[in-house]
Amino acid sequence: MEHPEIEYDVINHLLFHKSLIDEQNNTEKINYYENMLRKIREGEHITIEDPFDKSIALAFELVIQQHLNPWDIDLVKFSTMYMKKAREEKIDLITAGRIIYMAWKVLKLQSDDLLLIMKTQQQEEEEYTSFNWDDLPVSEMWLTENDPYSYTNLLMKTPEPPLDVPVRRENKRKVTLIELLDAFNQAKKEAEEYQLIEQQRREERERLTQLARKRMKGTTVEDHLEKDIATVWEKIKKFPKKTMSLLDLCEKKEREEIIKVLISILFLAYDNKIIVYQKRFPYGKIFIKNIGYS
Amino acid sequence: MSTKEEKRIIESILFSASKPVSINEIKETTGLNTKKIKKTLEELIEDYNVKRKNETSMEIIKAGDKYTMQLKKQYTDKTIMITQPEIEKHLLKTLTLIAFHQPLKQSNLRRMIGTKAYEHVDQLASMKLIHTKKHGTTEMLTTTKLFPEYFGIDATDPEEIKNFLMKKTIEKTKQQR
Amino acid sequence: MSTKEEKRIIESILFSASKPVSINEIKETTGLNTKKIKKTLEELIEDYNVKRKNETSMEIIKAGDKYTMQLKKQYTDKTIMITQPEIEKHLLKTLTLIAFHQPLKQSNLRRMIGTKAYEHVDQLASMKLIHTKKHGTTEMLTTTKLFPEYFGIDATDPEEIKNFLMKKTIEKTKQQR
Repeated sequence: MEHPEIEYDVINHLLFHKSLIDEQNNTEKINYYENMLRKIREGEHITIEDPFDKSIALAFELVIQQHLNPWDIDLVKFSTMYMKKAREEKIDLITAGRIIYMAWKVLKLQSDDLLLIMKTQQQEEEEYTSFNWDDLPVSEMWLTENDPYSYTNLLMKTPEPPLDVPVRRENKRKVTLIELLDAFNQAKKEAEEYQLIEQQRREERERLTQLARKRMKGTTVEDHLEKDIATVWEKIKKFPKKTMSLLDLCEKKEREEIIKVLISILFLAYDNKIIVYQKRFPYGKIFIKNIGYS
Repeated sequence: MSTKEEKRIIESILFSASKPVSINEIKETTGLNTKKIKKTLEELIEDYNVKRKNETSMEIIKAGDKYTMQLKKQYTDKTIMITQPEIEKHLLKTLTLIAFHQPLKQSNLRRMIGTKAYEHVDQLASMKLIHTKKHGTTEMLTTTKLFPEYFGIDATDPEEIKNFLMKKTIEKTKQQR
Repeated sequence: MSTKEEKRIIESILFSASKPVSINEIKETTGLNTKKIKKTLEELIEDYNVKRKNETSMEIIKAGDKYTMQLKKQYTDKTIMITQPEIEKHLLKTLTLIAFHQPLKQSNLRRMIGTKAYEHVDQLASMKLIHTKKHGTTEMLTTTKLFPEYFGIDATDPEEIKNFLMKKTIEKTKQQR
């Protein structure tokens, strides 16, 4: 409550779950818990009557009060604290146990291996040996199907990715004559097709630019644009490399500046001074190649 | 043609292909029928991975729908100086996330790993390991057929891939302890 | 006698290097001493080429000062179509256009195939298959001496190469009918 950053984390955590779940039903539940979290912030958790919900509220409260990172909860520590708090708040222990079970399902992979570690650690803490993991109900509850989250969490914490790149032989042979001729045939065909498409594109570009220039004629926009284009062209010419990215040409990395530079480079590309290309549409970086660079 | 000779021919194909090969590719090259090829591949797998297990550093495995000869895991680190560089660890993790959650929205991947998601998606798509498909304002990400082939995973459908990754991750976690 | 593990490590290097490796390279990767490496290589040669002669399609041979694992001659023809060619298909297409139209301005190549022309020219030049020479604001592209050598074309001057490509293509088209 007093720690806004952690609260934000908890909300984020819930939103993350929401984004992974497509079923209407589960989203509704998460919305409900989100709402509950807001109520806890406003000190309203006392009004929750359903023991199950109250138990959940308690879990949230604990995370917030103890400054736990919801992305990285030490489950043994958490369950110890939680069971203690549940006793204090007089929440029925079966419900509380279900919550812990659920949390365990959510946060860790359901592997015998991990369960074993939990058990051993649990036994070391004598105080809570009475709490038996095997007695927990294996009923279907919200988020129990949410192993994707626990997997993501585990993977992010594992330094080594699970995929190994195998070593295979890098065998290469020379190109056969038939392949060479095939390639020649195809290249001729493709080049002809490409030229046809380019021609159509050029005509369409020409038409659009004429139209745009006509519209801007005599306006202040035109003056600015000419000036901007000149400035950007100077920058490209002075750039120490033949190829640069759009951002290399922007002084400030602000939206307005980027748009200004982008429009200028589009005109320069139209004038055949540079080539503009993007590695992947629509989020890939935009690159500029100075044709006359030597 | 004797069975021994067929075995040698299929072995030589696996050795020289540099990438996993399909039964159809073997068929086209050798003219043998599918049944015979399958039988011979099984025998080769048995030879390399069981009978001669301790007398070779190579293994023959099923990768996706294809077959390949590759180094056994325990020898890959030892030859690393001689062979090509690996894919960056972070990129492998991102790929794992996509493979595990597939179909995964790019916007969700962004929530998981931040803005580097875009760059990673670009790289993985250009390596042909993932597909991207427009989905409203975001992209839907899935792994390609190349994915299991590339990593030598004997699984083709998303559910099997998921299980494989789950198992592998747990193994790796164990190793670190 | 070298240990089993040493043998497997050196075998794995020969397998994955895909090209002849020197004793020094093996030394750098494994940390084993020269004598041990030589001994192990001899044993591996004995294993592959004598003891297990009929049970493998591979052989280990000494090539100059280096060692390599390769297919036995009788199996190489059978695997030719499955092995990857050194030059990628799309790069090969660009190369044939240059060979046919040479001397070809880079700006014209760009008109034929789009912006990928620049990347391809860079790659082909680094493979020493084409020359680039400044010509005003663009580059002039020609094939190198390596080009006919690489493809086993009995022609050296551009006109001959052009004719060769033309003639062969026509022949092939006829065959397909």
